[in-house]
Amino acid sequence: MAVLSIGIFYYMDLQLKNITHSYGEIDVLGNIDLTVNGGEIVCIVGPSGCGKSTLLRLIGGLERPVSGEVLLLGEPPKESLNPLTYIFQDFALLPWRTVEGNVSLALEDHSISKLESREIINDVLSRTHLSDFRKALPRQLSGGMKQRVAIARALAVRPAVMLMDEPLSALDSQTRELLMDDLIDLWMRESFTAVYVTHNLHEAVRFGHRIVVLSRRPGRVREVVKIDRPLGDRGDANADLEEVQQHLWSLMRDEARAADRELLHG
Amino acid sequence: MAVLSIGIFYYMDLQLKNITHSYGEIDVLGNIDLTVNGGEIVCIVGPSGCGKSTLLRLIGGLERPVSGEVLLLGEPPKESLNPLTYIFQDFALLPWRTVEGNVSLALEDHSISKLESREIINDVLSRTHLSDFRKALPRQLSGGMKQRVAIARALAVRPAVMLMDEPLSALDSQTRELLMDDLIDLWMRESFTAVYVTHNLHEAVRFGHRIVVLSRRPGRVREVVKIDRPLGDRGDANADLEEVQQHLWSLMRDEARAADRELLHG
Amino acid sequence: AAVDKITVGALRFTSHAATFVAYERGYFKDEGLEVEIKFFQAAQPIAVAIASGDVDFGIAPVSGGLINLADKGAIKVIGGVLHEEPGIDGQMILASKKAYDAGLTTPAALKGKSFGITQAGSSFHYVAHKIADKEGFARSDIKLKPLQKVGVIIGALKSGQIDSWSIVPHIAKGLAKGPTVEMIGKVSDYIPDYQVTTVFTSAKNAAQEKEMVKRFLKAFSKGADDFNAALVDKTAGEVAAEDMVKLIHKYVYVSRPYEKAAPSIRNGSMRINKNAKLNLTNIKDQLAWFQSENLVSKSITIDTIVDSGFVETY
Amino acid sequence: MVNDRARPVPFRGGGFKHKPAVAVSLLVFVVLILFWEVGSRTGFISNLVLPAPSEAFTALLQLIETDMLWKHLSASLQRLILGWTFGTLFGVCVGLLIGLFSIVRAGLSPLVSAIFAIPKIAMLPLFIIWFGIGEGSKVATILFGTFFPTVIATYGGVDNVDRTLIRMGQSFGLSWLSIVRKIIIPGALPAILSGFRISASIGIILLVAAEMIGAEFGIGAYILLAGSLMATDQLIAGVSILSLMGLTMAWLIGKAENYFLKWRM
Amino acid sequence: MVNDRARPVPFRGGGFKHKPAVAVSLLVFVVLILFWEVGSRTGFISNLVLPAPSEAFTALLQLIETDMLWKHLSASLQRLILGWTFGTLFGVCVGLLIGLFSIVRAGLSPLVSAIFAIPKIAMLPLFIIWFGIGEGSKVATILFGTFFPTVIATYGGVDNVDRTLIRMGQSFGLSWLSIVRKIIIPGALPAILSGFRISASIGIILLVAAEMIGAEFGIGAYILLAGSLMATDQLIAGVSILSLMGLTMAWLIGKAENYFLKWRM
Ligand SMILES: Nc1ncnc2c1ncn2[C@@H]1O[C@H](COP(=O)(O)OP(=O)(O)OP(=O)(O)O)[C@@H](O)[C@H]1O
Ligand SMILES: Nc1ncnc2c1ncn2[C@@H]1O[C@H](COP(=O)(O)OP(=O)(O)OP(=O)(O)O)[C@@H](O)[C@H]1O
Ligand SMILES: [Mg+2]
Ligand SMILES: [Mg+2]
Repeated sequence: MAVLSIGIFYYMDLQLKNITHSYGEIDVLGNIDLTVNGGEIVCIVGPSGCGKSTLLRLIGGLERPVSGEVLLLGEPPKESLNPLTYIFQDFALLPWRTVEGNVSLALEDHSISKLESREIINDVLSRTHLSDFRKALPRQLSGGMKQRVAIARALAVRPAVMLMDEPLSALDSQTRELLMDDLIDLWMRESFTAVYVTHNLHEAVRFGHRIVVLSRRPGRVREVVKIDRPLGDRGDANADLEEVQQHLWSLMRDEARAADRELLHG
Repeated sequence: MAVLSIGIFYYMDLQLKNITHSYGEIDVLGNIDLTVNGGEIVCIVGPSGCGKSTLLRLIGGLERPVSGEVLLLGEPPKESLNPLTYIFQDFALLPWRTVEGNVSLALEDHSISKLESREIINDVLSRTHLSDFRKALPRQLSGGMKQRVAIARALAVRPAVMLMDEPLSALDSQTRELLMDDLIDLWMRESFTAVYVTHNLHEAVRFGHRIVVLSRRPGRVREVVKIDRPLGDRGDANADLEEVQQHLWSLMRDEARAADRELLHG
Repeated sequence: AAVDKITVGALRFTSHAATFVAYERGYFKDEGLEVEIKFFQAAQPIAVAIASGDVDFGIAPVSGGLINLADKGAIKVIGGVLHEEPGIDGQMILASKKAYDAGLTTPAALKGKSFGITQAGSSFHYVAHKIADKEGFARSDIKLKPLQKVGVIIGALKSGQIDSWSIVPHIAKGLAKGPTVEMIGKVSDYIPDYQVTTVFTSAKNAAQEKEMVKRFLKAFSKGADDFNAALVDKTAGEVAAEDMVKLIHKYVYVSRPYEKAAPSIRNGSMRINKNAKLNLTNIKDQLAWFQSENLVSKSITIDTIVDSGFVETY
Repeated sequence: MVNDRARPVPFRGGGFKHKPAVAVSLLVFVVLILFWEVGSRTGFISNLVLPAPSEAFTALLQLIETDMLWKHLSASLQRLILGWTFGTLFGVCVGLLIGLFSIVRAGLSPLVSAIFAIPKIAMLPLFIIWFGIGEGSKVATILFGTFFPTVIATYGGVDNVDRTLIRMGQSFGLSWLSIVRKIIIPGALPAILSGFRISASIGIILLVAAEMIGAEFGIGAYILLAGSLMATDQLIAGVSILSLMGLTMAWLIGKAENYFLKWRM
Repeated sequence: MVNDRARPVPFRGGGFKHKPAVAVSLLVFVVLILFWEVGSRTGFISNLVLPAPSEAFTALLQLIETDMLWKHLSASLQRLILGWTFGTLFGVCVGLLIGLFSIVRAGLSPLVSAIFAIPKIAMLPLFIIWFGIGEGSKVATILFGTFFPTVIATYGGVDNVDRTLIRMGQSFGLSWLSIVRKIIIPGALPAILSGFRISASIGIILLVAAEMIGAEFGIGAYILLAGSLMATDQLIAGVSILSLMGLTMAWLIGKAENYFLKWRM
């Protein structure tokens, strides 16, 4: 499975088998089958409320699916502190801890030295341009800064699989671009596995090896689009990427039109 | 001032005079001078943490600037229930009220009949595709749905001036497109005044009569870009809009580069 | 004559029986008094309620609080109620089994021992010091343990946490029957003619409603006579005694069935002073003791406390 | 393919949620009482001060047979309900005022701390003078006792309401009263209800203090009398009635929590 | 141009924040005491039960002159500190357990409601058997009295902690203990501190009940004696010492709140 293996099993694969989920009467996800190979980034797009965040929670083991199972293959690399790491859509920062403290929260349960932990924190804060705000409390941060703290915290634990729920949504395009470059650099170095939920198709085509389009609620896999161009080579204007984006766009529009029709007639 | 007046003073103008703001030692905004004409949409873009949300809070009268003043010209239309209305970046929904209840909160202090209020709620919920979720509590909603509730609530009070803080950031591109069309339709009918904070340059050029680019913190007006093409005529690919977007993009990138350099050397 | 409405404060103890009898048998009515009985859980609040005008008459031991209220011109003692007298079982001195086995077999051995009292200034305190005085050791040689409530003292005595105590006979006998408490003496050996409780009223009543007070005392004494005859002297016969117990059971031990309550009522019957006679000599001694212990002001005289114009004193 | 090394993602969520387990509650009570009964019968628990539950139960039955239970209970419940209702009502009002106005907070909150610490029992003589020896002083004792904890719980709750929600209300031009009614009170409700749990128990405790003054009937009076007669079986019977009252109040408040705080999940 | 019709945007924010105003607090106390003194002197307030503050003050001075104040105060403070510390400590622990485990909640929370409602005073005889008439029973009285409200405040606080933060902690693989220590306890802290305010006052109140049993020294014993002697000046002097203790505790807890809850703004 692990495609990019450098001799040994290193990356972790994820296998979703026929996953169905519902909250009470509301069916949220229906029969999702999906494999995320080690070292691969799978983007998930779909209309608001279709179950993307729910799917991510199921993958991360934060909730149990009503039926089906999520399997994990391969061993996590030893230096990874938290193999399956989450970036939450609503940041989930502790209001009583500073920026620094929120990042260090993720490190404190691991046996790493004070010094090393300080180094990690310095590193991730500077990568997210938060070094000046290490002592600030969440209530003193702007929306984008909160999101960057959440990203910094996730980076700090050197995840083997990243589960990212719209991690760049609150950021201005420039910061987003920078952080996206940063994530791509990181991937080039460490080829982590990732499931990346986004509603930004540009992000999806920049970042995904495969893009999964979910239908509206209950979310089912409508189409999986594979992009062969390597991540490092997806600079500015690329005709093929443009084309994929247009294709995704039309898929989404159809979905939304169907929803609209349903609303009108149903 | 009121450009689009149909005989009488109808729209409200906003005038920001030399506004400076700081939190404790942190200077957030410096010498902002800005006029928002009645019926005009001004978009504000700028790097994360540069003070956009703060500026909006000052305009909405939720905070007082350290120096300078925000003036309001003209009378609000009578049918407007809350002339200056806010859409918050973090949604600010009451967790103990249903979707319906959160919208009705904005209406309850006004002397409108039960029936009328029900009609308004039905209308805004269907415009934001939330009709099925009227009885749901915030904790049962997805991120995008929460944002739509916040939009529905703002629409319900028929604002004369809308202060929107990244109102579409948590939405998938398709829903965003739909709601943007909806807002443009609304503007075509009612020509409200708006200050629209966004980090999506595409949104900015679709939606803004003028686009204010703020420098990084402390935020100052770096440039104001005027777009003459009427809102109704900004369909898909337009070379001039594309060009403006590129220009904005380069402005933002310069700003970010400067910030990066500063970080490296300072 | 117009009917006087008065309120009498009472505790649900056999020692308040005279009030109940006078009420039940219409003696108050005969005197033109329409009585309402208010029940309290302790004697102290009755005194306060008399001071505040909520209650007209009450029965209580002479305590520091009573003396101070009298000193403030609020209340007056007008007669005697319970009284120690030779030949009748009076208050007894008890020791815990533990202390008894360790040699506390007579009150003379109380030196250095602990003694339970409800509060400083209570009758128990007075008794303890009187024992010390008579046995010839310093008052401070008895270690007093203020425990507020009779129930608590009993618990402490039974479990051997205090060495000794003195209490009315029916409780004392009940305790001494058990394996954990021993009787070691009688209070009457140390305080002959001890005036245990008194009847009192507001200073205003004593000064301005003399007639009404006299009528109250008359009815009260009649009730006391019936009580003494039925249960103390037992001269009225078994039927009358039984009736009396039934009458009292309406007010005392109400939550227990009659069969269980009757022995307790009978055992608890102590003589109530005929005609509410008052042992002024002993009251004076008590006042002197309070003053010697700095519990009340030295300037208080017996006249401040007692209005001796209503009953026979000696 | 190393499918044999596939394992399900470890489940990390869940927990920190409550499932009711009435059986366990009952079991605990039954076991405790059984243990106590057996202890008493075997003499392991000295009968000196703590009688066997069966004896207390007999006393309770006696109370029922003599029809006294209802008299005592109704007298006490009346005092409790009056005192607690007004105590918590005023408490919530004053707590809100302290939570909302800096000037009231400065003036009243130290006063509340100062007066709260005054023992009701020490003040009984005063209560007699102020409220007489009738129902007034009894209700007042409970009222005062429940007022202060409610004040503190309420303003603690108000302080903890999310300020961004208040700003939202202001941005929609809600009146001050609306903000208080629709944002602050619901936001402080968890703390207020938690305060009610405390004040309900305190109110029940204070029945005893309240009924020290001129109470003919009432569970507190019954307990006091039993105490002064050293009738421990009756004492325990009375105390267990208070316990049952405490349980009932807690159960009612639990219901209220389920109803008012269902948004919390 | 209708510049004359320009008006500043109405300020709608602000409010619902607290500025300390020590002057007001002092003023309230001074005015109250003055009013009381004048009332007493003019006879408007009956001297029978409520003496003038100046008389109480004289009694207080006497207490200081005779060096008794320190004896009483140190005895009481020792009991209070011991009882309150352990009572709140155990209370927080049990409250956390109830808040964290469904099974413990089912078993203990009804028990807490049942036992909380039992008046300490009624249980004094039992306490004597269990803890003797020395310091043990006094400390135990305060310990029990402060334990229960702390339990309730604590589990109320735990119930109110934002569940998304807990899920976050779980997603980072934090150990159960870490989640409790770093997420649940800080999240419940506002409620716990508010509970401390209540339990501190209750602890002080219970000094009187505690010192009913064989206490030679102590503010409670002093008050009890004054009460039984109807020495109202001493009674008020004693009560005002308790008030001062209440104020001091409230002030200390206020400091703790400022320190621990500064993240709240
Ligand atoms: N209450 C506060 N106390 C202290 N500093 C604050 C406070 N609120 C905001 N700031 C600071 O003010 C600056 C601007 O914040 P603001 O929320 O206005 O940014 P923004 O432009 O909206 O950013 P974003 O696009 O990320 O939402 C930030 O640096 C932030 O740290
Ligand atoms: N705790 C819950 N109880 C009930 N329904 C829920 C709960 N959580 C989510 N839902 C429902 O599940 C559906 C999917 O939610 P989810 O958050 O996964 O959407 P999403 O795809 O992430 O949307 P968005 O892009 O808007 O974030 C929604 O319709 C929502 O109402
Ligand atoms: Mg989502
Ligand atoms: Mg912002």
